[in-house]
Amino acid sequence: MSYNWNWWIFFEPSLDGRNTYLATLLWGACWTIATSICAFALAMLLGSVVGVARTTPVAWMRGVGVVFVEMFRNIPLLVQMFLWYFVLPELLPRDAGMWLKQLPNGQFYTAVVALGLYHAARMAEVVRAGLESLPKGQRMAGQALGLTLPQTYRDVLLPMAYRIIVPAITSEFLSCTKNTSVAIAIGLVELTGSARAMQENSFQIFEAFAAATTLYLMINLVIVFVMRGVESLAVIPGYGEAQRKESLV
Amino acid sequence: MITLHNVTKSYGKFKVLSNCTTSIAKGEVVVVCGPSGSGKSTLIKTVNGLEPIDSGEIIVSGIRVSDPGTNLPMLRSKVGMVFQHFELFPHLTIIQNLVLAQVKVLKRSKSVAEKTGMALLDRVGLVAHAAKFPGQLSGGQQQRVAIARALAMDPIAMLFDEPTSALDPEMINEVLDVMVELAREGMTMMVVTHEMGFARKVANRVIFMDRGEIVEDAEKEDFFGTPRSERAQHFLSKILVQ
Amino acid sequence: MITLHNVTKSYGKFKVLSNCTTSIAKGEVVVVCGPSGSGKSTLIKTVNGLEPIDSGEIIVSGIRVSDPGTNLPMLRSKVGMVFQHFELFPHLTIIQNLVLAQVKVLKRSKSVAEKTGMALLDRVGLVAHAAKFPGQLSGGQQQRVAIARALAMDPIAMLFDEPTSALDPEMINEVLDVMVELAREGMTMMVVTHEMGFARKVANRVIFMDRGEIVEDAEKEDFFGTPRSERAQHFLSKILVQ
Amino acid sequence: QSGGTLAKIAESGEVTVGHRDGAVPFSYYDDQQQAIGYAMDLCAHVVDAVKVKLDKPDLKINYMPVTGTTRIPLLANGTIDMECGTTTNNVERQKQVTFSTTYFVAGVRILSKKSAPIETMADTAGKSIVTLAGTTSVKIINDADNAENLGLTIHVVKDLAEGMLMLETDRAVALIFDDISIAGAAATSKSPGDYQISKQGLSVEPYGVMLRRDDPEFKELVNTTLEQLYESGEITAIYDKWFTQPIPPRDVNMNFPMSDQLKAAIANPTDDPNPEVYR
Amino acid sequence: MLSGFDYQVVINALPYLFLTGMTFTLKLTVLATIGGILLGTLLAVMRLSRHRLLSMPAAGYVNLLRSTPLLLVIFWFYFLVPFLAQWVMGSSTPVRVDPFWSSVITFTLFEACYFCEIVRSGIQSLPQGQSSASKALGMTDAQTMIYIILPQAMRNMIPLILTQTIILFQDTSLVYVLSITDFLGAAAKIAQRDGRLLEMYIFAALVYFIISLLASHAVRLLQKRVAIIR
Ligand SMILES: Nc1ncnc2c1ncn2[C@@H]1O[C@H](COP(=O)(O)OP(=O)(O)OP(=O)(O)O)[C@@H](O)[C@H]1O
Ligand SMILES: Nc1ncnc2c1ncn2[C@@H]1O[C@H](COP(=O)(O)OP(=O)(O)OP(=O)(O)O)[C@@H](O)[C@H]1O
Ligand SMILES: [Mg+2]
Ligand SMILES: [Mg+2]
Repeated sequence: MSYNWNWWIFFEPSLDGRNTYLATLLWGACWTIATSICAFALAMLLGSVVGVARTTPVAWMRGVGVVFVEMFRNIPLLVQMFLWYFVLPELLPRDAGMWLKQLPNGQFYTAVVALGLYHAARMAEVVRAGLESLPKGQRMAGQALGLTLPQTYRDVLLPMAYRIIVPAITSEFLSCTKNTSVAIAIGLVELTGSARAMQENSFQIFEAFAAATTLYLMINLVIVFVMRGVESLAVIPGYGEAQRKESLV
Repeated sequence: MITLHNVTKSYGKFKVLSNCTTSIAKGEVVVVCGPSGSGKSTLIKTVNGLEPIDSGEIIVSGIRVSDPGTNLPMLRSKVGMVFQHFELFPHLTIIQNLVLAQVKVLKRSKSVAEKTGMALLDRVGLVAHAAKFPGQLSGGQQQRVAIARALAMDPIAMLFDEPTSALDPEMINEVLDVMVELAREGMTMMVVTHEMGFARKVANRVIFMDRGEIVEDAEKEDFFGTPRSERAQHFLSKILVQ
Repeated sequence: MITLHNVTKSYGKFKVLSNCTTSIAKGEVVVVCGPSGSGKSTLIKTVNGLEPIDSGEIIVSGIRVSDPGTNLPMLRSKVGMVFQHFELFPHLTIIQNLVLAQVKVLKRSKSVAEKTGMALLDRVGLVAHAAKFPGQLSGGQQQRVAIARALAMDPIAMLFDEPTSALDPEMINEVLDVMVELAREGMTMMVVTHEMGFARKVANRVIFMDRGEIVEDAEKEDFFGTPRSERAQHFLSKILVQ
Repeated sequence: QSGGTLAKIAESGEVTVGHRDGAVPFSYYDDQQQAIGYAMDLCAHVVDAVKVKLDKPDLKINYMPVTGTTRIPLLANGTIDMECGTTTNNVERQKQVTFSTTYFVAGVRILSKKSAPIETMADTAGKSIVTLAGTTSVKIINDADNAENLGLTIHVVKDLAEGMLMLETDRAVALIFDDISIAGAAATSKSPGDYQISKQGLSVEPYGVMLRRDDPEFKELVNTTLEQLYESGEITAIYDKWFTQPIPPRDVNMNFPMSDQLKAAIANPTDDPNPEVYR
Repeated sequence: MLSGFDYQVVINALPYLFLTGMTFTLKLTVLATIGGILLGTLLAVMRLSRHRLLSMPAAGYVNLLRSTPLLLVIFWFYFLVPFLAQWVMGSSTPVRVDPFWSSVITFTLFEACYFCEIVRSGIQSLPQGQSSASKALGMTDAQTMIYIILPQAMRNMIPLILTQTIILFQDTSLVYVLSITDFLGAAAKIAQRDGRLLEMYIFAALVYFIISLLASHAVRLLQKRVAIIR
């Protein structure tokens, strides 16, 4: 009843008859990366807009921001995927629904949208926290110089807020990458999905999962490495040091 | 130049300003003092519309600040403001701090703005630091940059909110010196400060606030000579004891 | 009472204290001043072992602080300390702040500790606030509570690290008053402060530090009269100009 | 034999039956969320035999739902002791697990909408089709795709219900899987009349109870039990109960009389994975 | 298709959805939270320890699990736990572990990593001055930890811990991929039996939404109550 290890399995042809198992895993990793990058780009964009909306003095914009955030972070991601994939096309007019369903790579687009919105809600909170962590005087200083509200956000508040939240962006990006795996529930064959498929067909469970875990670790490392670079670009001479000094005293 | 009439403002039930009335003529220097929480910062911020008011009227150089139709950014560009915590933009170099609003608001060309900026940095003695970031300067230097940044907009009046109270004692004077010079040149100034030495030296009038009211509004000589209200007396005795 | 001999301490390559030697007799009040970052806070914290030292010797009431075998908690309970930012325990009420260490360290009964605590609150004029939390008091009140908390341990000496520099100007005096009274009652005190008024009034000696060194260690009259070092002169001129 | 399933059952006092949750009428849930079906009935006989063999009339029986993905790992790691569902006995799987005597012979076929009928694999060229993860159909489809260059988009889903959902919502034009299962899925769907099953079978799929390898003692017991049912003819009654009469929960009738292939397999019980044996 | 929205399907399914599905989900959430906090605190203390022998393995474990998707972790443990149990109990064969307990173990081991980071930063974020002040009064390191640091750290952490619990509540829905009958699993089973996927998915989304929203609202209220007046 003991488990039969077989590490050579990676070089055997997989079910599709064309690629080895290793190649299918790597393809899966590519889908993971593509989904994650697209979804996170969407999340950054929308999240910034919503995060800014939540800090404006305009009441209705704040309201819209709250609704967006609460909506997308209080429903499990998996359920959101189902809603986008199975429910949305049924709610649309018939032709639009059909078009949506027959879109090639529909799972990919669905996963990008679902993940993008889910993480946009969380990015919005991150951006908001970044903006709120700035001294209140910064906004006033910008406005006191005659900058309009949009100018104040663009030239004064956001450049600082983004710098402050770089670490939080990193961890959101990592979490977004991991969450792409939920898309296997709608049939996207990303990394976890291809490991699962390999396991189903080769029955080498632990080899498949070990390989997937290793690939995830590598993707993580790359992201962390790249974001370190971003972080060092974002450093402002004198700024961090002052902070550090303060925390010592 | 600046007129406040019956200005009132509340946060919920709490009245921060009640019926404040005063006016500042061109070239006048007015010092505002009073205990913590008395509404000094709020009052000074209503002047350029950073704090909206509930009722009353504020007129700055003929413009009614509290009117909904007022172009606030335009007004604000004409009134300089200096904050307790400097509020330089930390991601911009010193010269960029001075250039930003000139370009975005006054639509000056970048080269003109930089020239104006350098001239002002020279005036506050900081040309050498133009390429540094705010975090690399001492507090006193940062506050002088903040004053230069406000001056770069060619303001018709300047507002100061406790410009020296976040500074180490050794740096206070380098900032006060710049302000004294500004006053001597005839700038209209409204200054919230506890530095009574400064008030004695350059103020024309002193306004004393307590619990949101203007309790005292007197010529400098009268204020330091025979303050009328008991509260002002009490405050002065506390602050001048040293 | 307190003796420091050749005390030296570094963070990495940076020398925070170098060869500091001084001593404070029973009942003496010593003021420590000097520019920011000169090592004043570090020096005062070495006295009760909050900052370990690299070399040298510190003896407090016969106990060698830097000995590895020293019972530091016991020593510290005998030396009161007051911090710049008060450091009251925010999750405990005022009276609980005063009671905690009495019960846990001195093993007093709760009722005795409360009695002592209330007596001390009375002394600093805050009995009415005993049941409040620190966050509900003003800065000046909090600092008075912090002094009372230190006194509750019946200390043989008191250390103050810029006790008034985080306070609004109006509150500084209410804290200084308590300290002046304490000095008059004969408490041994080591005070880091920029309040030269306080130094003039009650200090016996003034220590001036710069870059980790004790540059000046003089009787009060000598210090304010004819300071010897240039650095001290420069510092005083800046701080006293107003 | 130490380490065998029977020893494990004896030691723990419980036996765990793995089942599917939507494989009508082999093993699926009734109204009360109890696992029922043809395979479940057969396995109940096996469990009874275990009770007798171990002399443990109060043996505790656990039921555990499995999917195409989880059934083999869960059997291997001891979570379940046998799997009773629609698992095809084939050579690849025999490397990891073993199977009892065949109790059903299915064939992979194509379910499609009558409005867009599909008869052969060639009809699916360039379209989206759906099948079930971890099943033999995946390989059959991939082989056909490669051999005939069909350019298929193949969706692989977790279970039959999701597969039906894909077909129902037009995400896929065809659901390709074992004929009896797709018949069950179509019969229990919202509008059974909308669907059709291809005449042509793509393969032969002998079903058996899936068991751990290298445990001849337990396999022997299972086979003996099944063969007794076959010999006594009891199997006919059980078969009819599920395939030719209305079944819970909604009294649908599968109308699926016993095929000649199955009759042959019952007359000559075999656990051979080779499809040719059943043709 | 929406016109055919069938409320009756949902109403008929309510007992099963809540008595079986939601009970499973809530039990799993509560047990995994408790287990996660206990294990997480232990890991946090290990990570803060000065001994590398303690801090390194804890850090390695936390970082490994935090860079792996929960779904993959679920697959891993679902198949691995019986082998682990065999090893722990010294049994000759892999031990059958009930899917519920298997899920509890999986989520405990996974969430512990996140709770570990919450506890760790909760302790680290307190101002240095507080422990200085405590020590200056003569209190020992242990007394400082017990009377000064932990009470404040705990209050700061409670909202984060509860928020993490809400995330955990939502994450439990992922056991769906194993055909386990949690709330989403129950909804999916009914949906497939009755062919009513739209109704069931929308209803499931609504239930998760309402519970999470109410819970996070409650956390915010609680946060105000336990917050230290500053
Ligand atoms: N956004 C706000 N919401 C509620 N109350 C506020 C707000 N801003 C200010 N206040 C209150 O209004 C009062 C006046 O504040 P203000 O800052 O104008 O006082 P101040 O005289 O400048 O005090 P300080 O000397 O401490 O700067 C204070 O009691 C303050 O607590
Ligand atoms: N933990 C530490 N690590 C490294 N450097 C430190 C640390 N603590 C203090 N320093 C440095 O030691 C020097 C002396 O610090 P200290 O706080 O004693 O100065 P100070 O005279 O009290 O200044 P201030 O008036 O600003 O309170 C400073 O330059 C400070 O940056
Ligand atoms: Mg103010
Ligand atoms: Mg200090």
